[in-house]
Amino acid sequence: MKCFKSIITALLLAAISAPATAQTSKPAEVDLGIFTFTSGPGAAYGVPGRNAADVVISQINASGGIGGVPVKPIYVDEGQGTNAVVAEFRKLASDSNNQVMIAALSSANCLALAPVAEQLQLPTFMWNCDTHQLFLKDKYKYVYRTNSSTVPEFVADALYLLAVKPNVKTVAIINPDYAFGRDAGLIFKQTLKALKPDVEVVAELYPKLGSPSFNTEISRLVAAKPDVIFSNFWGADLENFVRQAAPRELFTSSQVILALGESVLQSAGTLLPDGVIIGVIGDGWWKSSTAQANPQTKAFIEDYRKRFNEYPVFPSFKMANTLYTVKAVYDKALATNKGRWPTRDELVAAAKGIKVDTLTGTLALREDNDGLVDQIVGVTQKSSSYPFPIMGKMVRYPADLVTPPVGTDPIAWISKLTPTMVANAPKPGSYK
Amino acid sequence: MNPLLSVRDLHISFGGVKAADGVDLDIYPHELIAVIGPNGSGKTTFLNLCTGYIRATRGSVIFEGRSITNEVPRTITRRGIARAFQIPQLFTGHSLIENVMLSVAAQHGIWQAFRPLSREAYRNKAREVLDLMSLGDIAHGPTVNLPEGLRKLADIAIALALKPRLLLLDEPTSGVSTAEKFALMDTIVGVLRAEKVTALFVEHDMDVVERYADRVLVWDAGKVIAGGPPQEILRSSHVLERVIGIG
Amino acid sequence: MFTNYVPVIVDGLVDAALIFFVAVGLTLVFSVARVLNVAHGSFYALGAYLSVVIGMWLTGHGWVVASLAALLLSPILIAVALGPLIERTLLRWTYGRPEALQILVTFGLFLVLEDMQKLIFGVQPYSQDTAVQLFGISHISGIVYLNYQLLLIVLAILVAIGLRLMLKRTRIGKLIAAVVADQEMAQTIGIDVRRIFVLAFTLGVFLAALGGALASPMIGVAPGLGAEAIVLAFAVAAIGGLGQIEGAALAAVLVGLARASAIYWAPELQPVVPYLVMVAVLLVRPYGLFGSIGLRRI
Amino acid sequence: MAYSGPSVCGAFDMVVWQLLALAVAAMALPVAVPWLGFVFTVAIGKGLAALGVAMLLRGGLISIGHALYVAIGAYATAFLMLSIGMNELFLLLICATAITMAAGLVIGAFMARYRAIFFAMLNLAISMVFFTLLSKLYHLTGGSDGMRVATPTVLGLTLDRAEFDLVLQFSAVALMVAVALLIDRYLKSPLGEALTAIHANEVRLEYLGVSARGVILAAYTISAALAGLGGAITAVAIGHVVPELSYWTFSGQLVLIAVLGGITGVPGAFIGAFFFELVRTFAADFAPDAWNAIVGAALLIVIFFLPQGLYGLLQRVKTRKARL
Repeated sequence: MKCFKSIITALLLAAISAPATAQTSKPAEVDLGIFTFTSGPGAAYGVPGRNAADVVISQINASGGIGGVPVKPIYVDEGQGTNAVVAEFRKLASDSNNQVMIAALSSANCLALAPVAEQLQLPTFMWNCDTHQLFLKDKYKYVYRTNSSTVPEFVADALYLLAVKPNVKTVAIINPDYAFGRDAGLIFKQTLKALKPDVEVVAELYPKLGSPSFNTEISRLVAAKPDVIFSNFWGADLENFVRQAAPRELFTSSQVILALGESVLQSAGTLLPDGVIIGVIGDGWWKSSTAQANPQTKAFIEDYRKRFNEYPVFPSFKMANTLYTVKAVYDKALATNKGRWPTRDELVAAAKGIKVDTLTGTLALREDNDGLVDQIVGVTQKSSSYPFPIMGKMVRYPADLVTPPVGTDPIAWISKLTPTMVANAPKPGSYK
Repeated sequence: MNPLLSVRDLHISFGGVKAADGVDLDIYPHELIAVIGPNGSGKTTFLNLCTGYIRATRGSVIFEGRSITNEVPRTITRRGIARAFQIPQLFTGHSLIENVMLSVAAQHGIWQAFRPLSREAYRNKAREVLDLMSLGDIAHGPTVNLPEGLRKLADIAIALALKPRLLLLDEPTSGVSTAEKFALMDTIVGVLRAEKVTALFVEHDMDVVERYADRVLVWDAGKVIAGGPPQEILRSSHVLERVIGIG
Repeated sequence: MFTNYVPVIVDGLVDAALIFFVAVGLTLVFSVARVLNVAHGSFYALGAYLSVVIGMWLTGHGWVVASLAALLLSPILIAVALGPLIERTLLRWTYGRPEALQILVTFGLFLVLEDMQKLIFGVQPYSQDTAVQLFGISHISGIVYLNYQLLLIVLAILVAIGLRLMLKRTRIGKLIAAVVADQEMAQTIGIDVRRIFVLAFTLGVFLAALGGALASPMIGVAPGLGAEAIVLAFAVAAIGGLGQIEGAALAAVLVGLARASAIYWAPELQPVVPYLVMVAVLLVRPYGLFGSIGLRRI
Repeated sequence: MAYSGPSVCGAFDMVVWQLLALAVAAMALPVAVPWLGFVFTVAIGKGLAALGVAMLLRGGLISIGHALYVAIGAYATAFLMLSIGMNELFLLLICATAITMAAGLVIGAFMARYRAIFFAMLNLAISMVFFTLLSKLYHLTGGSDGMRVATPTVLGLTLDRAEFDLVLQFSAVALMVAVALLIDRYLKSPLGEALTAIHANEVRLEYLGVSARGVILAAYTISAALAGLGGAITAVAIGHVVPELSYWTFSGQLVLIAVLGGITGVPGAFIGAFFFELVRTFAADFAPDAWNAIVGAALLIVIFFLPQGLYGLLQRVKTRKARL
């Protein structure tokens, strides 16, 4: 058996004659594998993500790149399906200039890529992968999430709902049919159960991601006559849902929560009445006072607007903030190395526990590699200065209020929440 | 001597047309029977019924004392009845000898997944049959663009390779030039006699019938209206006018 | 337990109407050319895309009501542009060849058309719901429905009747029927079968595109529309019996109602319902509700 | 395209050489370009499934639902690891294949009643039912996020990933050769030739006393097993299984690969798979939005100009050489 193993190692050395990982001399360019949807229903977020990356990278390169080295993005379309995505990931991993990956919009893809990244010992930053299952069972050294998880995102929505509508009785849920939607359904229900035990869920629908029509589901929801309808639809699904539900008076017959609603304000927001609860699952709201106070952010928004003639949506910020985090990680590693170019291992070491000022607030990477981000929630509000509604009556929930502490089981943590939490949380309108 | 095949009161009709309207007949071992009758009188339908390609609404078919009424073609073939077709039914993807080898293999276990079809034993058996039918020299060629006469022979060769005890031939000489006809029939009948195969063949050409048949059965409107030795049947004015249309 | 059946039936019929347009086109083409066109769904998608684009252009220029015309104009454009072209080049080549080959050729066409859409229209979803707004809403048993949805039901019925009359009454319809019945016979009595094929295929393309166009005001038009539409159309066509127009209509209603009921009472089952119906039907009637197959002459 | 082809297509040993050539390529190239190793492993997985599809095509049966068995094989692997903690590579491959084979036998018993388009559509329907179940039974299958497949041990050894990938790559290559040779023998046996005969003339076959259904059921079960094995390899190679494995477009891809490669000889399926995976990999770099169009066009070109597929092209070159 011993010899069997040594044979394998021999073959291995033969096979991987030029080990990609041992790159320490300063490269000609910093290649960044960036995984995002440029096709399929996910493209509705993937493309704003890629656009943001283009803007940020040109900004970074304009100011001397990373450690004086220009950054070159290599985009991979997640729309090819998980198998192809994994193949592409392995392929990019063998490029010695590519020391860091920015991976996976869809939770299916990041759940698949995380172990691969670990096996290939390739620092990987999950830029828009919310599922709390990412770090639930497995511990990773090389995988970080530069983003909040489903738990804080939807606990925040429940908090906001109970703040504006304390006597809610019946709730209906319509979410996309995969981890993101299912988790959100569970988390939202559990949180309400903990914060207001007498709430009853009258309908739960999980239509397939990317369904072109929700008309029958809409009839079903209206027929159920719930006080509140919660949905974490996103991308094309969200836009379709809004366009199909608005004329059928769903948004006036029930209090609707669109957890990712900000991303349709510019495209379909005019269909929404005032007072629909919307979120950005994070702090990526371009008009927030924090964002507007930061000149770098204003520059980003301006470039973005010039190039794509729309304002950045929150997925754009998730990408932008991730890129600035990666830059910060490189800078930190370079500093500790006194300028010597860092190895992949030195990069993950640098990422551990780093706290970065992002375009829209701060991002901290905890010891469990998960990201800490504040949660902004608000309601739709007609605006005199824009042709589309904006967010009003906002709250910025601090990350540590809504995020389960390191090492706790999220669902268990939720069930321990008490109604007093609502009273102690910041109030709607407390954030501009 | 008891009959090899005996058919009683066989009925079927397609949309009102009675294709078999109480057919009764017996075939005795080593006979060579010709079936004649006007188009649409139910000759081919009778073969389809005997071989289970279609199901009779009434009646019975007994082969070697056991009923094969409304069995499927597969079962009936296994019982020892082979059939050749008016439109030759060949495996166009295979060479001629492979066609016959499949037929040979069909008897000794098609269910072999790892020994090749084209093994010596099968090859020889197939070879024999093809030589008998004097198809030896085109054995390895494709079956697709053979002339009709050879296709007919090939079709019959496949049937014979099953070593049947009763062979049903559907218009063996149709589509074959008058010149070839007798050569074709000589070959077929030669083999039938040599192999001691009882046979029934549907035929339009009265010369062929007169020359080869031991007995003639006359079909009309799904019934056997007359039967007997060729000489007397083909002389009966009644038959002549009903079948051949001479007043 | 939810016990108000009216909305279930309304939603079911709306669904059925949309399915019908695609399925009937598929089944019509099959009945004439004996080809199962995998790319049929792409015509549905193209119809949706084109009508949305034209509609947006018209509304952009202030011709709001005119944008309704886009719903009819775009299917005609697509049918005229693609129907004859594809029939004469790709499809004609597959006639009389093995089904496997026909399916493959049309599958290749499907792949090409899918990406053509991406290249032309991009990957972002389009929406253009002027029609919906124009027709307003009505309340049925306490639920708001778009009059446009109800209009779809009417349109589907009209198209079904129209097709029936066309095939039974008009000369061209009789010719098509003759080809469907027996191609060789039709040829021998001097019918220009090739022309009939072009006509039938173009009509099929038109119906698919019409389905897409009519659906477009109520849906988000995005990549992947065709792939979804075609499998559903397959199921419906198979349930009804390939080549059977009445069959397609009945099957569409069956599937529509089944899917609606699923959403009301067993949401988790909704996506699998059409295929369950199909398997169930084909178990009992191997060639579909109205389908049958003749013995081969030997 | 001649489904039966010249049914003594190339002498047995010629097929052996072709396969060995493929095997060498699949092992040598990755030495130069490491990431190709993974691409080839996945390609062999697809190749096995495509071989199953190609077999059926020889019988004139087109299945646009064979991804079903790839998915069964893949998910079987995932479940075997998760639920009963089976963790030995070769054991996993064997069991997953056996399970898929059983599924193929049961479903095949029903499928064998149908031909032509109805066969195609029923396969489609059943695969779509399975696809929906995989996506819907979220708490069992992880829904559309799929399931994790950990790195199994090899002959009791726990290898680190790089080592495992290499072992898997070599095992896959060995499996490819072994399985292909078995299938080659089968296709040339009475049972295999009867399958081709069904496509040419089923009625005649019945008139030889052979049960066409039986022949088809056998072929269907074998092809399911092949797809299952392919699925299992894909699952351990990628380390993750998703419902898309059973979506109809993937079934279409398998048929496409089979025809691209050519169905007149067993190496065809693998040639097709390697070709397809390489095209896909490069297309993903140079024309990410158009790779479907590229493979689609490639398919049409092959159908129109190389009716025997790439393998047929290979044969033709050979024979031409022979003539000179």
